Formats: sequence, structure tokens, C-alpha cells
Amino acid sequence: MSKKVHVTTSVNHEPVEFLCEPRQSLLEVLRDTLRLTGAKEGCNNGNCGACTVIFSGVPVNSCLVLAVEAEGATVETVEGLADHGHLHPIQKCFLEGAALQCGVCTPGFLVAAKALLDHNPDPTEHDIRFGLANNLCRCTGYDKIVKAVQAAARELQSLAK
Amino acid sequence: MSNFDYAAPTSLAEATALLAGAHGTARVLAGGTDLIVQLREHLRDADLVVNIKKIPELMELSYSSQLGLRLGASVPCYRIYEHAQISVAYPALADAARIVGGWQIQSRASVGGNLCNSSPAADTIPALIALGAQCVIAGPQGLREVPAESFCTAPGRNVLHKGEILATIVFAPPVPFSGSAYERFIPRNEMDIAVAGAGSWVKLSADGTTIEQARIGLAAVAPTPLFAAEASQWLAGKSATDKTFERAGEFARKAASPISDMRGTAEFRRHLAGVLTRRTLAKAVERALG
Amino acid sequence: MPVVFIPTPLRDITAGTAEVAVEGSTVRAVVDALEQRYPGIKTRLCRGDSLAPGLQVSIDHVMTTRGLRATVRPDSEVHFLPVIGGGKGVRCSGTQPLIE
Amino acid sequence: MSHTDELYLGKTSYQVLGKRPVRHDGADKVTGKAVYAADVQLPNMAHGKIVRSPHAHARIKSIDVSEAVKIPGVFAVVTAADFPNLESRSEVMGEGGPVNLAHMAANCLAMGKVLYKGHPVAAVAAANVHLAEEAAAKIKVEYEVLPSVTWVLDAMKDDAPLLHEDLRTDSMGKKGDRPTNVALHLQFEKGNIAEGFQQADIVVEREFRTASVHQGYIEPHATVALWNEDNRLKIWASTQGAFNCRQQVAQLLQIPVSQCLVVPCEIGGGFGGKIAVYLEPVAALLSRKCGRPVKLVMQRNEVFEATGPTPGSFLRVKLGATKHGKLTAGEAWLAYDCGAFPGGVIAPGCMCVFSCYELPNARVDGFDVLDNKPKTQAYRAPGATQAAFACEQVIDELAEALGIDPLEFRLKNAASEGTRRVDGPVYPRVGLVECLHAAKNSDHWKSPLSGANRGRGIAAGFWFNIGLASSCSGSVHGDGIVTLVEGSTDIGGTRTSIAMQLAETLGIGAADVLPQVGDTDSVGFTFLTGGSRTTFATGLAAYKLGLDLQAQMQERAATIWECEPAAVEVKNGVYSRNGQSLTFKELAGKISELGLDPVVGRASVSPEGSTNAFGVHIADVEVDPETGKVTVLRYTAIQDAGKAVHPSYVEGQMQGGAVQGIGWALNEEYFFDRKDQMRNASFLDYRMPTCLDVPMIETIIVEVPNPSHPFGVRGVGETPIVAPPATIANAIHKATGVRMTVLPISPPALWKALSEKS
Repeated sequence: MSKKVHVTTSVNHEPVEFLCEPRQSLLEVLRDTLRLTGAKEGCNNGNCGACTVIFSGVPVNSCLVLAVEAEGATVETVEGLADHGHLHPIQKCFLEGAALQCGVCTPGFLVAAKALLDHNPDPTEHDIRFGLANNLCRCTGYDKIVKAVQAAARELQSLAK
Repeated sequence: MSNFDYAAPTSLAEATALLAGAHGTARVLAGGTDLIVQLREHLRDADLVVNIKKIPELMELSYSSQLGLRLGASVPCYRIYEHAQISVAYPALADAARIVGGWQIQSRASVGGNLCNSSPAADTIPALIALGAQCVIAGPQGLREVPAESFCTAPGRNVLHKGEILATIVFAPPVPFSGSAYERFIPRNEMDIAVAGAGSWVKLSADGTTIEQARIGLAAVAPTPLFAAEASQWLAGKSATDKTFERAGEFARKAASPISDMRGTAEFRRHLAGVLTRRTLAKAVERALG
Repeated sequence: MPVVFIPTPLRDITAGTAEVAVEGSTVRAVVDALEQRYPGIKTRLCRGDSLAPGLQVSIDHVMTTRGLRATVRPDSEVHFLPVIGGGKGVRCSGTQPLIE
Repeated sequence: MSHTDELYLGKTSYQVLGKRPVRHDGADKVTGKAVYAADVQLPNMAHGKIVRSPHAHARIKSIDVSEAVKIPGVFAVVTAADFPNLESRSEVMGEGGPVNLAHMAANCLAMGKVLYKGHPVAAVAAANVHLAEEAAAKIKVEYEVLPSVTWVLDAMKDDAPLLHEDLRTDSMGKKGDRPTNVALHLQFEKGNIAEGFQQADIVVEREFRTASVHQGYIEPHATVALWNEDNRLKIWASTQGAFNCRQQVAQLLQIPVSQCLVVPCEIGGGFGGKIAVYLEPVAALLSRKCGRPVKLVMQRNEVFEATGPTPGSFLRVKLGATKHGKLTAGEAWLAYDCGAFPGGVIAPGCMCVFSCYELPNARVDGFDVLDNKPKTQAYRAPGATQAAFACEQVIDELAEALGIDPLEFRLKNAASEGTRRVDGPVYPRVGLVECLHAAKNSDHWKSPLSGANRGRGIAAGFWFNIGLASSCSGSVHGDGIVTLVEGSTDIGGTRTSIAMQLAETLGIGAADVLPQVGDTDSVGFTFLTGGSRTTFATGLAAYKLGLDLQAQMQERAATIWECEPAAVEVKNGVYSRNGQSLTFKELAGKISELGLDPVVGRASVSPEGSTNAFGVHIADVEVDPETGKVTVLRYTAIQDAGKAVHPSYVEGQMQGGAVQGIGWALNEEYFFDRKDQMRNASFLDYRMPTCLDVPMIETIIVEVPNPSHPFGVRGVGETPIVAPPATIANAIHKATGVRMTVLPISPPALWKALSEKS
């Protein structure tokens, strides 16, 4: 067994160090080592998006990132979305719009939606559906998720003004 | 997943030395969106995984209308389609990069990785073939070049020898009156492997009526991504009309030797090769006409 | 008298008769009365002292969870139906085993 | 004419019901704090891995674990031999119908034979999941591979490979004379079909096939089990029913139910697929062996290959009608596979196939058929979707042949109060006619659809919905807040829909009730979340809890005002007696201030019967004739909810069910190769809809009060999946003239049909 590797990284804007085996995914270390269980394992091969985190500025499936690759990178998870007890507008809009049912895909959608709106503050419905197509939801039929992201976009824009 | 050693070299020389000197199986990690799944599912094994994203030239993305495009093997797909000039100069490449998995995949997956994974269904390879891209391979003996259509040798296999790394993919500068397009067919609208794919590049006469040159690449209709040579040659000198595109589609259909699997029947794939060739030719011409 | 609708597979016993009026103020009594008239039918409907597994009773168009204990009125209509999705016919409490 | 008490109060306005408060568990679920089973981590916890069969059908000759147990850090290995000996006994579990205990155990760990690819054979517990995987790979299993079968009609053939050599067909207690894979033959008859078809001016008969599909919940099965030294077994589970999970585990391990405590974690979707236990008993056995808590989490391919699915089916449906569009007779022949063990969902299939229509003469034959797939499980209105796919297309064809608008044709024949179903029972007040009228008046139905290769389809759907046992308790706190403990796993917002009914009863706000889902030690028996029962049945319990709390509040007020409780008037949460009055909050404050007996209430119910929910769906599609690809342009779901407690979550059920149904219609299927191995056991190749594949799903909630609930509530969750495949198929027919009778209507299939037509 190859020995563990020491990794220095940043998670939700705080410096973090951990030891991991090279074979461990970022998702595994986030959940089992750092106990950030917001990112969920839905498929473990990049097809459901439930483990989405923002990795050095871009959304990735954390199940398809080796934890050792986090060396020197920045990681943002759903746990970092709310700001000192205040829900992020996307989280607020998901709640008010009943955009979740079982809730297991929700963290991935929230993080992907944040990346989407950071990148494109005024998306069309198609932009949203295209941008969130790597995130599967089996409960909602997506309708209320898309509407919540539209509402969040409006709110974020009015806040920006 | 079986355990392995990990290295993240910062130079090509260091990387090729690591790969050449590795005991057991060494694997290159670019975006990891194929490799990590394959290791996890024991479809491939590794004693050493070499992350090549810390090597500057492999992350290079440089374009100029004189020199063309140099695409480092590890550059993630999203950087390609977000690059305004590249999307205009090599639209087929941008078309393909935009549909490799979803956004989370495109944040990691690279065109170089797509080539080296050497899947017959790879979305970017037909675009590379159509655009006449050259693959620059670095190894212990230095650099060598291979045209994109010759890179893959069988499903999951390619021309790379032990110790070699695909370093850069080079594209000639775009010529006037040229255009390109890539399209695939999938049952959903995202997150699928191509049932079939086609990439087309055309150069038109100055008056835009005649196809002077064309190149067509096909995906998922043969053991490797395919350069449809006959169709491409036949197109030279033909008028840029729907009839011509239809005919070229028939050549593409003939070139296809697909299999049946859970993603589609051989019959359906052969049919799609024709449809997609016709559609991408039409789009390429449209783009050539600006 | 309550009317029992004979399940189609049991009409071999009732010589094709589909509806039978029999005395009884509980499903148990109704089944016993049926058995009197059509010997052998009880073994098709019951296992030991309870409904056969996979069977449930509908009285006046309402599935009952009370099995043979369910009460039947003189004007009632009784159906024996297979247990279906939704867990109908589950005969259980939190503390006793499910099997009767 | 019905035994059900008429509970409906006939209220016309509500303070809380019909509003859209933020769900009580919302903050946890949007911040990543909600704890799902795979999130549970206990001190000294071991991680398990299941060894699974690579073959679809094989005899296990030997299992050698010696190499595995040698590995340092490997704590325990279990096989079927670790289960107590379970003689063949039957019981009914959740939505799956009757289940044989020995079969259930053999589904958790194979005994003697493996019956499908992915069938568990052994399990190992180790220091971490990677080590467990390495150890699992070292367990040597010797197989004698047997011929296998995965298509229901092939499995019914005389020369088909037999899964259970001793099995005989059961026809209501009468056993067949020879071994077979046909576990069950059901038959229902009403009127005289021969006469009925004679009265018909037109008869249409068609055959239909559907592939197995999976429930597709995003959270894989996961559990943590801790078998403590005091012999108490504690299980953290992802289950639709903590008590049903406890029953199954206790039965399989032959321990008293109360020796086992099940903690229902947040659950990442179920749809019927998280009722039967797979991992829990195995984790328990491992924990007992190694004296540590053991966590088992499935990978996605394990979920596909060894849980669910819903039956693959063959159906023949024949319907006759007069030239005036009145149905005269119907005949149906249904064969559903049940996978590796008997007890599928053929019964509801038979009972639903004609359930939307007034049909004077009908006969239905149904067969429950074993084949080499995982044991089928319930999936949202189990059995009804396949049945509707067949019946609703034949209805459409009749309407077209008679030149009658398909919606009008359905209206002419719609089931209503007094309609006798083919299985015998008669409907009470139901809402199909109202749903059809709502469809007729919808913007969607009234808007013209133009354009080539486009078509509009419509179909109806039905599901029974159930009641059964639910319990809850509540305490009134000094600040007027009421805490509610209820026993229903919350899969889609039911904490809130139940809390709202308590709030409505007490005349307080939804936010003044704090609901939580109790574990099996802290709340009374509550049947699982399934059968669209939770908001109806546990909501009914919450209503009765409200009456109990209110009576106690009244009594305390009487103490304060030194009068008889009867003299205290209660209206909209205000307690008053000649002139003096206290709000619920004020009274609660006084009770704690004065140190009166705390107000603690409880309720339990076990409503019988069905709440009968009907729905009607409309779809506009466009077909690419060159590729056979179908695009859903517009979609509307209409459903009778009785009373929509929280309209957003009612809409959510309708929208989610519709999109699951669209996936079932167009792309989802178990794809088996020649060796009966599933080739698409991943979210990549098992193609569930992404948000890019569907439009907004418009909803119209119809409210025809359910007589057996004080607020008129009906179950909602299951009906929405019934109509979509038929709706899409009918739309495709309108768009192309082609009748697609096989699910899924995938691009290659539709392209082939179109090219054969032209």
C-alpha cells in the first residue's frame, strides 16, 4: 500500500491540511476525513452531479477529482454557501420555490447553480437547463429548480444594483 | 480502487522520465474524467498515476491568425469554447468541446485526454480529424507528430509508446472561406455518449458556390474515430448544395462499419452517419459563408 | 343476507356462480357459511385461522385490515381480493409478528 | 353504502391549508446539514462491501473466504449461512405484496443459487471501504453456470430455465401440476364479455411490451448497523418505513422487534424501491460478528443490478365500443415479471388496467412470472403504468376509429361514483370526470398545435392510495410552540404537510409547529411512506392529535377561569369564556407560568380503504423523422388531490411523476446482453431525463374532497406516473401516424417504425 500524502489546500476559504491515499477521491476526503457531508455520492462516476463542488473556480464532480489534486487548489462546497448564518439567495429561492423534495441532489444543484450565476448572471431558461444538465434530480421534474434559479438570478441582480 | 503512487511533475522531461522509468503500469492523469472511473471500475489498472496538469506547455492555449492554434493536452474543454477567437476559427472544435459531458466534466476533461482515451465514440476526435489537427507527442527520444486520424489504433488503444505523452495538438491557421461543424446524435440532450457523430470541414471557392476541399471525421461507427476519406475526396470540386451533402452522406454511410450495443443498433448508426454528415456539411458551409 | 362475490378462480367450486348470499356477521362466519354450501372453498380462502397470504377482504368497497375478524352487515357486499401495492392487507402491529 | 366514516368537515376556508410555507427541514437541506444514512459516521466504525454474482443464474458450488479473512484490517465475513434458518413463511411487506421470509433472506445473501447478476453472495467488513473491496475480491466463489431468462414471455415457456425448481403456479390456493416460473395466475371477471363484444360496433385488440425500469432515486441504498453488547441492534437506515424495516430485520434475524431500533435518516428518494431491506440485515450480521458499527453503501451499479426494478411486461388489451362511443366490453391478458422471487405487482396491474372506465363486461387475466432479474419492487403506482400504457392507447385508437375526440370519448366512459371495477368494488366519490373537464378547459388543450411532425396526446391514470396505521404525539411549550413527533419518513416535504394539518386543527400557524420524524423507539407504529398515504393517514393522525391537544388546552383554561371545560369556547385558536379570552400562545404561556399539567397529546389511526386518485395528462411532442428523437414541447398534468395541503409540494409530486413517466416512455430500460447481464447499469447509459430533456411541467390541481378525511385530503404521490407513457405514445401517434406499442419508445425504435411505415 502506497503511503499517505500530505495535502495543503483551502476549503470554503479556510486553510485545510489532510493526509490521504492517492486513490482517495476529493469527495471521499471531504465526506469521510473533513466530515463535510453536504456533497453527496449519487453515482461515483460523474453522471449525477450530487457531489458538485467549485474547484479552483470551476464546478467539478468531486468524485472525479483525486484528493491529492487539491494541493494548492481552492475548494468551495455547499457548506460554504451561506454567509455567517444568512442563506445565499440561491438557497433562499430553492426553499421558497419548493425546489427540493428528498433533498439529496440539492447540494449539487445549489453549487452548480452558484457557479452558473457567477458565470452568467442573466441566464435564459435554456442556459439554466444546459448549465445544470450534469445534475440529476429524480423528484421534482426540474420545473421548480429552474424557476428557483431564475428567481435567484433576479434577486442577485437586484442586490448587485 | 487499488492503490497507486502519485506524481505531479512540472516539466515534460520529468514526466516522460517518470513514465519511462515506472515499474508496472503508469497512467497519465489529465482531466481524470475517464481514467478515475476506469481505475475505480477496474477497467484499467495503475501502479503510478502521473498528473500532467502542472506542466506549463500542456496547459498552453495560444491562438493567432498567423500561427494557428496550439492546444496543450491538458487544457480543459471549457477554456476552448469560452475563447471567442477559437470558437470562430475552429467552430467544430468548439462544438465538440461544448458537449463533452456536462459543465462539471468540461471543467476537467481535456481534448488531449479524449484523444488518449481513444474511445471510438469520442466527441472531439472527429472534429480534430476534420480540422486536420496534428498531435505532438513527447517521449524519451524527443518529439514526434501524428495526424489526428492516425492517433487511435483500436478501442482504447493508440500510438503512444511507454514513456510517451501527448503534449500538444496543433491546428493550422484557418483559411479564408472555410468553415466547420461537429454534431453527434444522443437520445437525451446532454450527458450521453455519442450513438454516432460527424465532424465536417469545408473550404469553399471565393464565390462560395463550390467546395474546393473537405474533410469529414466520424465517431462511433468504427473501432476508431474515422477519417471518411472517400467522402472527403469526392466533395472536392462539387457545388455546395443539399444534393451534394446528401451524396456525401451516402459515402459516409458506406464508410461506417458500426456495431450494435445498448447505445444503438449498427443499422441505426450507419443511417446516422449519413444524416450527421449531411447536417454538419450544411452547417460548415453556412459558417464558411459567414 | 350479505352477498359474497366469488373470486373468478374459485367459481370452479361454485359451479360458475358469481354471487352468493350467505348468513354471517363477520367475515369468518361468512366463510364458514360458504364452506357449508361449497365444501373446499375455505381452504382456498384461508390458511389456518386467517386469510390466505396475499388475500384481503373488501367489505362494502372498502379494503379492511381486519381480515376474518371484520364485521359484515346484512346488506353488505363482500369481496376477496389479492393484496396489492400500497401494502394493503398488512396485518401487523409494531409488536407482534406479521404472520397469523 | 360504505363502512368508512364520513370524516369530511366540509370547511370552505382554511387558515393554513392551501398556503405555501417554507418546509420545516428546509434549512438543513439547503446547507448540507441534513443527515442521510451514508453521512452517519460512528466511532470505531467498519466499512462493508458485498460480494455479488457475476452470473445471471448459477449454482453456488463453494465459497472460500480464507484468503479474505487473512488480510490485516478485515474484521468479518458473512454468507447466507449466518442467517437463522427460516422455514418458508409468508408475510406482506410494504408495496411488494406477499413475501416469503426465506426468499427475502436469500435476496439479501444468496442460498444455494444466484438468481440474477449482482445477487449478493457474501459480505465483508474492514477498516475502510478500499480494504473491504480488496478483501471482497479475494473471496473465491465457485459457480456452476445455469441457463437464464430475462424476458417474461420466454420465462413462461415450458422449456424455460426454472428459477425455483419446486415452484407451482398458484391460482387462489389451487396449485399447478408442474414446476414453472409462473408463480401466480389471477383472474377477474365482470358481466359477460362474449355478449359485451357482440354489442360492440368496433373492437380493437393490441399487444404491448414494456422493459424493466428502475426507480432511479439519486441516493444509493446505505445503512449503518450497530449490534451492541447488550444485544440491542441499532440501525441507521435509508428506508421508506422505519417500522417496516424493523419488522423485516427482526423477522430475518429472528429477534423480537423491540430488540431492534431503526433510526430513519433523511432519505434520498425511494419511489417504492426503499421498502424491502437489502443491506440492513447484512450489516447487522457483520456488526454482530465484529463487534463494531458497520456501514454498507451501494455503488450505483449495485443499485441498478440488485435493487428495484419495476416489472418488464407483456400486455394484450381488447376493447369494444358502440358507434356512439360507449364501451361495451374489455379483455386484458397481463404478464409481469417479478424477478428472482415470487410476489410482484401483477395484482394492481390487473385491477388498474380498466380502472378509469365504466365497463359493463370485462375479464382480466394476470400472471406473476419469475425471471433472472432482481426481485421487482414497487415503483410509484406499481403495475398501473404498464397497464395504462396499453389501455389508454387502445382507448385512443377506438376514439380515432369512431371519429370522436379522445377527451370526449374518455368523458363518455369515465369512471365515477358508483362505477364497479372489474375486480368488484364500487367507487365512492372520485374526481376523474372533474379532471377531464379541467383538461378540456385548460389553456394547453385549447391552444392549437401547429407544425410538421408534431402531435398532442392525452391519457388518464388511476391509483388506489391507501390508509393504514399512523401515530404521532405532540407537546405544547410555554412559548406556544407545538413540537410534533410523527412516524412517517419524509421523502418530499410531508413533515410540513402533516404539521400544517395539526396547525390548521389548533388554529395556529404552520411555523408554530415543529415537526420531527421519530425513530422506532420514540413514536407509535407508523406504516411506511408509500401508497400515497402519508399526508392522508399521518395527516389524519395529526388532526386527531390536534383535537386531543385542544381538549387539554380547554381543560387548562377552565382551571384558570375556574369553570367547566365545556364553558370554554374555542374558535380559530382563541380560547374564551364570557368576555375573557386567551390566544393559543397566551394560554400556553399561562399554563407553564402557573405550573399546570403540561399539555402532551397523542393520536393513532388506521384508516381503511382507498382514497382513489385520478389524473389526466396532456403532452405535445415533436418527432425528428430522421433520427426518431422525440422532443416534449409542452406538458400538463391534471390531478384530483382532494384538498391540496401544500400546493407547491402537490405540484412537485405531479411534476416529478410526469418526468419519471417521460423517462419511462422515451429512454429508460434495463438493457440485457445475451448472457442476461445488464449492460447499462450507470446513470450514463440508463438514461433518466436531465433538465435539458423536459419542458416546464404545467399543473392543474383539481379538488374533489375525499369523504374519509376531515379536510378532504387524498393521496397524491403515485398517480402522476401512470399516464405519461400512454400520453407520450398517443402524442407520437398524432405526430407520425405510428402506434408505438413497446416501451421505451427510443430513437432507434421509433426511427425503425417510421422507416418501415414509409
